[in-house]
Amino acid sequence: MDFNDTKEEAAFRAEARSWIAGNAPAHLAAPLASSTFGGINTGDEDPLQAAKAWQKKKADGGWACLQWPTEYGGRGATPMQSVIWSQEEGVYGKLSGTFIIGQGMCGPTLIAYASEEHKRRFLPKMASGEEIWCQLFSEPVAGSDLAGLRTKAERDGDDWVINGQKIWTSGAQHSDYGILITRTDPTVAKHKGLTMFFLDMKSPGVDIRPIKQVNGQSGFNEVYFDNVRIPDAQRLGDVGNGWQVSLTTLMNERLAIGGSIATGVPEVRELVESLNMGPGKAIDNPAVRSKLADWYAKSSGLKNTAARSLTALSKGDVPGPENSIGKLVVGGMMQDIAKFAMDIQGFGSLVMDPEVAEGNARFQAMLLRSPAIRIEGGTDQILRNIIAERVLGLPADMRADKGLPYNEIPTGS
Amino acid sequence: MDFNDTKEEAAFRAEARSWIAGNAPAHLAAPLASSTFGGINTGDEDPLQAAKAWQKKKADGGWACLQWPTEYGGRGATPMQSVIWSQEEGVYGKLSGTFIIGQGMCGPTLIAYASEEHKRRFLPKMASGEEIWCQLFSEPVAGSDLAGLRTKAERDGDDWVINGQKIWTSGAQHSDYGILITRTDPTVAKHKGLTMFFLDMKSPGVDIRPIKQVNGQSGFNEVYFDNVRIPDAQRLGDVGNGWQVSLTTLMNERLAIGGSIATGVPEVRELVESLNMGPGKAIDNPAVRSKLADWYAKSSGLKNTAARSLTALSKGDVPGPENSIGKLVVGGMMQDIAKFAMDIQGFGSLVMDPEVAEGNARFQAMLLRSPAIRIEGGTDQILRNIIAERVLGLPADMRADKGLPYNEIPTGS
Amino acid sequence: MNFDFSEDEKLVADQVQRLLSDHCTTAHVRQVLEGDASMAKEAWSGLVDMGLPGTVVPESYGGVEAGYLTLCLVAQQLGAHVAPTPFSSSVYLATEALLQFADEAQKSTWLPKLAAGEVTGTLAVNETTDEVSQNNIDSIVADGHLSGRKLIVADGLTADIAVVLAVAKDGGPALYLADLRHESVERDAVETVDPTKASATITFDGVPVELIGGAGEGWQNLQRLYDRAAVLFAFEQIGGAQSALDMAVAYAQERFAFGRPIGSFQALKHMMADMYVALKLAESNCYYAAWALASDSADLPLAAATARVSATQAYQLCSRDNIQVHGGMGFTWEFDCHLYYRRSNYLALQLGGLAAWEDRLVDVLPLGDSPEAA
Amino acid sequence: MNFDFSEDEKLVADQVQRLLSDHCTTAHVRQVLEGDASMAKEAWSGLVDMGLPGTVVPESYGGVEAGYLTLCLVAQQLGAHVAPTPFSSSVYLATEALLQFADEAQKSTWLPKLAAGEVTGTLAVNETTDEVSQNNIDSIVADGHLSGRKLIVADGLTADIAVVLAVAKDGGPALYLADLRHESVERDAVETVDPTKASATITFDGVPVELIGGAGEGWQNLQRLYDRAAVLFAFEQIGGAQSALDMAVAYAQERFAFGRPIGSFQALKHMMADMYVALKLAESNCYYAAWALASDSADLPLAAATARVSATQAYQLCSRDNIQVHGGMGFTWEFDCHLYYRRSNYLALQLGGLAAWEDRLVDVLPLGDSPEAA
Repeated sequence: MDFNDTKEEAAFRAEARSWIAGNAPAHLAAPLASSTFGGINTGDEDPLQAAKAWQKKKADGGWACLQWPTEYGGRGATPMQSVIWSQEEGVYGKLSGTFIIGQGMCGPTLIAYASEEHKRRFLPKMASGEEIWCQLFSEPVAGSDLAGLRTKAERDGDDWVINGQKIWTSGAQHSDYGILITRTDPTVAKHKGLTMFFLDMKSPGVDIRPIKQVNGQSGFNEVYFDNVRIPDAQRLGDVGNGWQVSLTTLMNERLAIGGSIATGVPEVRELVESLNMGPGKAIDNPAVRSKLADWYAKSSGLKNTAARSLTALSKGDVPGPENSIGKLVVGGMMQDIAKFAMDIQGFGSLVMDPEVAEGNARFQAMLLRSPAIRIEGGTDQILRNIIAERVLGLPADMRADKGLPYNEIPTGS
Repeated sequence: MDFNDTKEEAAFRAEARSWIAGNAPAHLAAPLASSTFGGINTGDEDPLQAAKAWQKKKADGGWACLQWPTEYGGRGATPMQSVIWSQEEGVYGKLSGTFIIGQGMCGPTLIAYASEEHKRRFLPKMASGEEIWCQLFSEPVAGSDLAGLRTKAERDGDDWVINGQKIWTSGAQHSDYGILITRTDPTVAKHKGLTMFFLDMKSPGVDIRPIKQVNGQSGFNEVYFDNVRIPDAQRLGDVGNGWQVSLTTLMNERLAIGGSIATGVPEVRELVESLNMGPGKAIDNPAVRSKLADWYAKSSGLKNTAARSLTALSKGDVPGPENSIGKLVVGGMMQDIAKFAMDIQGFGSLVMDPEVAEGNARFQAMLLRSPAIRIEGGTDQILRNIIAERVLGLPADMRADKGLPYNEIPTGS
Repeated sequence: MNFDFSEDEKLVADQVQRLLSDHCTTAHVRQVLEGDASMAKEAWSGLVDMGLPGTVVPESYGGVEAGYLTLCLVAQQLGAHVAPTPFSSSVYLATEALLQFADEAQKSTWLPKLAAGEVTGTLAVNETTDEVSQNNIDSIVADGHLSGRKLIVADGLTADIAVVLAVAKDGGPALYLADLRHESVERDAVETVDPTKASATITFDGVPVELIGGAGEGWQNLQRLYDRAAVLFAFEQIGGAQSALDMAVAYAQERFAFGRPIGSFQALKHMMADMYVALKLAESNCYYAAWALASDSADLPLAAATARVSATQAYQLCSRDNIQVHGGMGFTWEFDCHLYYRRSNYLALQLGGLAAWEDRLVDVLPLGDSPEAA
Repeated sequence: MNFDFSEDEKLVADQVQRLLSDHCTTAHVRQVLEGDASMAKEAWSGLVDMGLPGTVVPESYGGVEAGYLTLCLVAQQLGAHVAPTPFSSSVYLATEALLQFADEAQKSTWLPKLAAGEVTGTLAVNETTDEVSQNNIDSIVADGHLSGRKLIVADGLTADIAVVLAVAKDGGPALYLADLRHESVERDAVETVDPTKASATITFDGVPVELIGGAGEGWQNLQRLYDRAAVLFAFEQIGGAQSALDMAVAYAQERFAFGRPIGSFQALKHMMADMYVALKLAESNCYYAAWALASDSADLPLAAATARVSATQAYQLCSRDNIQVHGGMGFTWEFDCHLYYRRSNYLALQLGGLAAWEDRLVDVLPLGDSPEAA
C-alpha cells in the first residue's frame, strides 16, 4: 500500500502541472472557485465559450479525453494518469461540465458500437469540445423504469423515422449530436424491443424545450421528435439490442458521475469556523462538531473508496455497481448540510443578497439543488435496489411486467 | 378543548385515588419504580404472586377490567374512566403485565365470539387474575406473514385434534388457558382455511418450552401440540372464519400495547442531568440538548396522540390503525437512547454491577431488549405497511401468494 | 378531558378552507412567486371580510374575540394553502405584540385597524446572519427615534407598521412600534428561498417610535411573543406538511412504473408512512400547544417549543420527501412540490431555527417532567 | 499510488481466516459467553503458533516484524469471528504501548514474552462511568507503588501485565507497567453487554510499577496510543460488520414470507443496501488509516479518528439491523445475531465512545483540509 506517486506517475504529474501552468486561463481561477453548487462562475465571460476555449486548448495539447486512443483525439493514458491530470487541473476542471455527458457516456458508447469511419469523424471533435453531445434516454413515462420508454423508431428504406418525446436531457439546447434509445418493437418484452442510434440534433423535426427547475435554472430539456429521420448507418448495435448498448452508456455514467462529486463538506466547514454561535464559534459547539465529524468521515470514505476503485482499475478490474454509493451518500448528506447550515444561522440565513450575506447563497443553492441529486441518474431507491441485487445478491423485486409484451404492461392510464 | 377533568371525571378520580391509597401494596412502590426495562422488581416477593394478589384485590373491589360489563367481572366503565384509573394506579400498574394479553386481547375476543356460558365461566377469573391466558398465534414459518401458519386442526367427532407448533407465546409457561388459531383447510387460500379455538393449556399433548432471549430472559415460549384434543364447543367463530376472529384480537392488541408504553426518555433525562461531560453536566452540552429535545417532542407527541385517541374513543369512534405509530416510534427511539446514553459515558458505561454503576443497567437492559420492540407484535416494516395501506390508502404490495391455495404457496424449502 | 376542537371552531376552519380553495390555489401562489402580484389579494380580502385578522382581538377593539383555538385552525388552513398573505406577520406577530404588551392608548389606536385589515403589521428583529441574540442587536433608539437596519423582515415589503426590537440609548433592548410609511424608512426587497413571503431589508434613519411594553424588557417580551407565535406558526407548518403528504400519496397512486403504481413499492410506501408518523406526532403536539395558548397555561413555553420542534421537523420531512416521491417531476418549476419545500424552509427559520428551539425546549423543561406516553 | 494490501499481507489474513473458521466458530464464542471457557483457547494457541502476537514486534525482540498492514488484516479476521481472545488487549494496547514508550530494558524484558504469547497484557484506564478525562483519574503512584481502582479492564481477568494510567504523587498523569499477578492486585469479574471480553475491575493496593514513557506525559501518550489502537479496533469493527451483513443477506435469501424470500421486499433490501454503504465507507477509511499507521504519516490522528468514527457507526448499524432482518429469531439466544450486537457495542465504547471520537476528529482536522471525494 502506497499513496505516493511512482516515479512514472511523478513524471507525468510534473508534465501535466507544467503544461497547465503555461496554458490554463488563470484569470478564471478565482471566479470558478466561487461557483455555487449547480452553476459555474466565469466572471464576465460566457461560460460556454470559456469552456470550449479551454477544452480546445487541452485537445490541441494532447490533454483531452486522456484514456481514449490517440487516433480518436485522446492520449492513450492509464486510468491513474487520468486521475493525476484531474488533480492537477483542479479548479479548471469545473469548465468540463458541458462535455461530461458526451465524453463520459456517448464517447465510450461510440467506441464500443460505432463504425470505424464514424469514430474517426466524431470522437476527435467530441474530445476537443468543438461538438457537444447529449444523451436522449429518459421519457415522461420512463424514469426509474427506463426500459418502459415509448419513443418509436420505424424503418423506412435506409432510414428510421422517430416519433416521441424525451425528457431530462442535459445540455440538449447546445448539443450538436445525441445518442438516442428508441422502441422498434412494442410486441416483445420491454427490454427486447429497443434500438440505439445517434443523430444530428439539428435534424428537421427535433424540438428542444428547456425545463425550468426549482432553483430557476434550466440545465435539463424536453426533446420532441416529429418524424425525425435517422440513417440506418447511425444505428449503434443491432436492432433490438438497444438495452445492452444502453448498459454500456450507463456503466460509464457511474464512472463519469462518481469521478468527482461535490459534497458540501468544505463549505459547511468554512461556515462553522467563522459563524458566531452562543459564546463562541459554531465549531466549538459539540452538536456542530458531531455532525461535521460524521460528514467529514463520509466524504473521506467516498474519497478513499474512489482511490480503491482506481487501484482496482489500474489492475485491470472493471468498476462494478459498488460505485453507485457516491451519489447515494452525497444526495442525502448535502440536503442535511444545507438544512443544518441554514438552521444554525437562523432567519438571517435566508437572505441571498451576496452584499449582505456573502457565501450564504451557497447553502440556499444546495438546498434548492440537492433534492435533484437524489433523483437524477437513478433515484436513491433505484440505487439501493442495484446495490442490494447486484452487489449483495438479494432477489429482485416482484415484477408486474414480467413476461408481458411491452404493449400489454399496465400503465394506469 | 379542555384538559381538566369534568365534574364526573373528578369524582371518579377521587374515588379511585382513595381506594388505591387504602388498598395498594405500598411496600412494593419503591422496588417497582426501580424496575429496569423488560422486567419488574418486586423486592423479595415473587413477582407472579405479587401480581396475582394485587389483581385479585382490584377485582374484589370492582377495579379490574374496568370497561367490561359487571357480569363478566368488570365495572362497565367508560374508556375515559379506564384511563383515569391507570393514571391513578401509577407504579402499581407495572404489576399488570402478566394479565395484559388475557385481559387486553383474549377477553375481548371471548366477549365477541364465545358462548354466554363460557363468558360467565371464564371472564371473571380472567379479570381477577386467578386464571391467566395466552395467545397462540405466531409460528416459526408464520411471523410477519401470520396467515401463513401451519398448525393443523382436524375434526374428530365432537373434538378437534391439533398438531403443530406455535412460537413467541408470551407467558405460556404460567397460563391456564389460551386462544389458538389453526389451519383447518390447506386447500383454500391462506386466509380462508383458518379456525380459532380456546383451550386448556394443561391439556395432554401441550408442551411448553421457554425461548431464551438475547437479554437472558425467557418471556416467550415455543408451544408444541401433539394430538391435543379441543372440544368443538371451544371454537370461537365459524370454521374457516379464524382470520376475521384474529383481527378482533389484533385490533385489541394495538389498544393494549398502545395504552402505555415505555420510551426511555425519563431515564436518559435523569442521566444527562447528573452525568459529567466536559466542563459541565451532559445536559449543558448542545449535542445532548438537541437529542433530548427531539426525544421529548416525540414522546410528548405519542402522549398527546393517545389523548386524542381517547377523546375519539369517548365520542364512540373505533380506534384505527393510526395507533400503530406508538410502537414504531418507540422501538427506534429506545435503541437510539440506549446507544447514546452509553456512548456519552464511554467505556465505564458497560459495567452492569449496580454497586458501582447505579442505574447503568437500565441502559444496558434497553440496549439488549429494544431490538425486540421493533419486531414483536408487528415489525417496523409491517407497521409501515399498515400505515401506508390502511391509513394513507396506498396500494398493497405485490403478492406472490395471491390466488394460490395455501398448500401451493412457495416456501423456499 | 376533551382533546378536540369544537364544532364552531371547525366550522370557521371549513369556511377558510373554502375561501382559500377558491382564491388561494397554487396558481395564485405562483403569481406571487413569479413577481406578478405582491400577495394573494382576494384571499386576503376574504379573510378580512370574515373578520379573521381580529380573531383574538377583544370586541372592544373591534375584534371578533373568537379565541386562539379558532386562530390555530385558521393558521393550519393558511399553511395548507401556502397562502401568500400578510396574515401571519400581522396577526401572530404585530397584533399579538400589541395585545400582550401595549398600553391602552396604543391598543385603541392600532388594534381596531389591524382587526379590520386596514393596516397590516410585522415584526422586525434580525440584523445579521448569526442566530439572533441580545448581543447582536445594534438598532438604537435615542430621543424616541429609531436608527438601524433589520436584515430580513417577513412581509416587510407590504406591512404598514412594525414592532421592532431595538436597544434604548441608555438602556437594554425593548420593543418599539414604528410606522413603516414614514419617510425615513427605506425598504429593499430581499431574495430568499421563498419569494412568496414579501421579505424586505428595512433601514430606519431616525424614525419616530413608541415604546411597547417595559423599557429593558424587550428580550423577555420577545421570548413571550415567540412562544405564542410559535404555536400559530406550528399550525401553519402542519397544514403545509399535510398538503405535501397528500400530494405525495395522490401521485404515488396514479403514477405507474414497472407496470404498477409506484405507491405499491415499499421504499415509497414506507417513506410516506414515516412522513405520516412525523406529521401525526407534530399535529398532536400542536393540539396540546393550542390548548396551552388558549388557556394561558403555565405549560405554554414547553408546549410551544415542543410543537415548534416537531412541526418544523414534520414539514421539512414531508416537503422534502414529497419531491422524492415525484421523482424528476418533483424538482421542476412546473410541479407544485417546490412551493411546499420553499415555505417549509422559510417557516423553519422564521422565529429562529430548529437548534434554537431545541435549546429552548430543554431550557423550559421542568425538572421531573418526562412523560411516558400515556 | 497503490491502495490495496499486498499478496503477502492477504495470505496471512487467509491463514488466520482458516484458523478461526476451525477454532473460533460461534460455538467456541458461545462457550466463553456462557462461562464455560475463559477464552477461545485453540484459536489463541493458533495465533501464537503463527507468531501473530509479535506481528509488529522487531525481530530483535523476538517478533516477526511483518508490519502494521498485516496486523490490520489479522484484526479484521478476529473481528469477523468475534474472537474471544486476549489478542486485542495484548497486542494493540499493551505491546503497542511498550513499543512506543518503553525504554530498552523494559522492551527487552517484556516484548519477547508478549510476542511469544507467554504473557498477555492489557490497558487499564477508566475509573468511573463518566467518559475518561485527565480530571477523573484518581489512581496514584507514590514511591513506585500504585494504588487505585480501574473500573473496567478488557481481558482484565486473564491478562498477566497491564499498562496503567495513573497520576504521580507529585506530578501529572503517566503510564505505568504493573504485573497483575502481584499479590496486591485484586481482580473482580465485571458483567458487561459482552461477556466474551473477560472484563474485570482491578484494584491496586500498593503494587510496584515502572514508569513507561515520560513523567507527566501520560495523557498525551494515551492519546497517541489510542490513535494507533483505534485503527486496529476499527479493522475488528469492519470485520464484524461484514459478518453481520453476510448473515443478514444469507437469511433474507432463504427465509420465505408471503410466498417469497424476504430479501425480495424493498424494506429489507434497502436496509441491507444501507448497511453495505456504511460498511464500504468505513472499510475505505480503514484502508487509509492502515496506510497512515504503517507509514507513520502525520495524518495518523485524523485518519484514525475518521476510521474509528465510521467503523463504529457501521458495526453498530450492521449488527443492529441484522437482528431486524432476522425478525423474531434475531433476538433469541439461539441465533448468533446477538454475538455481533454485543461485540459491536463493546467495541464502540472501548477506547472511548463515538462522541469522544467525533470531537477528536474535529480537534485534529487541519485547516483547509476538507476533501471533496476525488
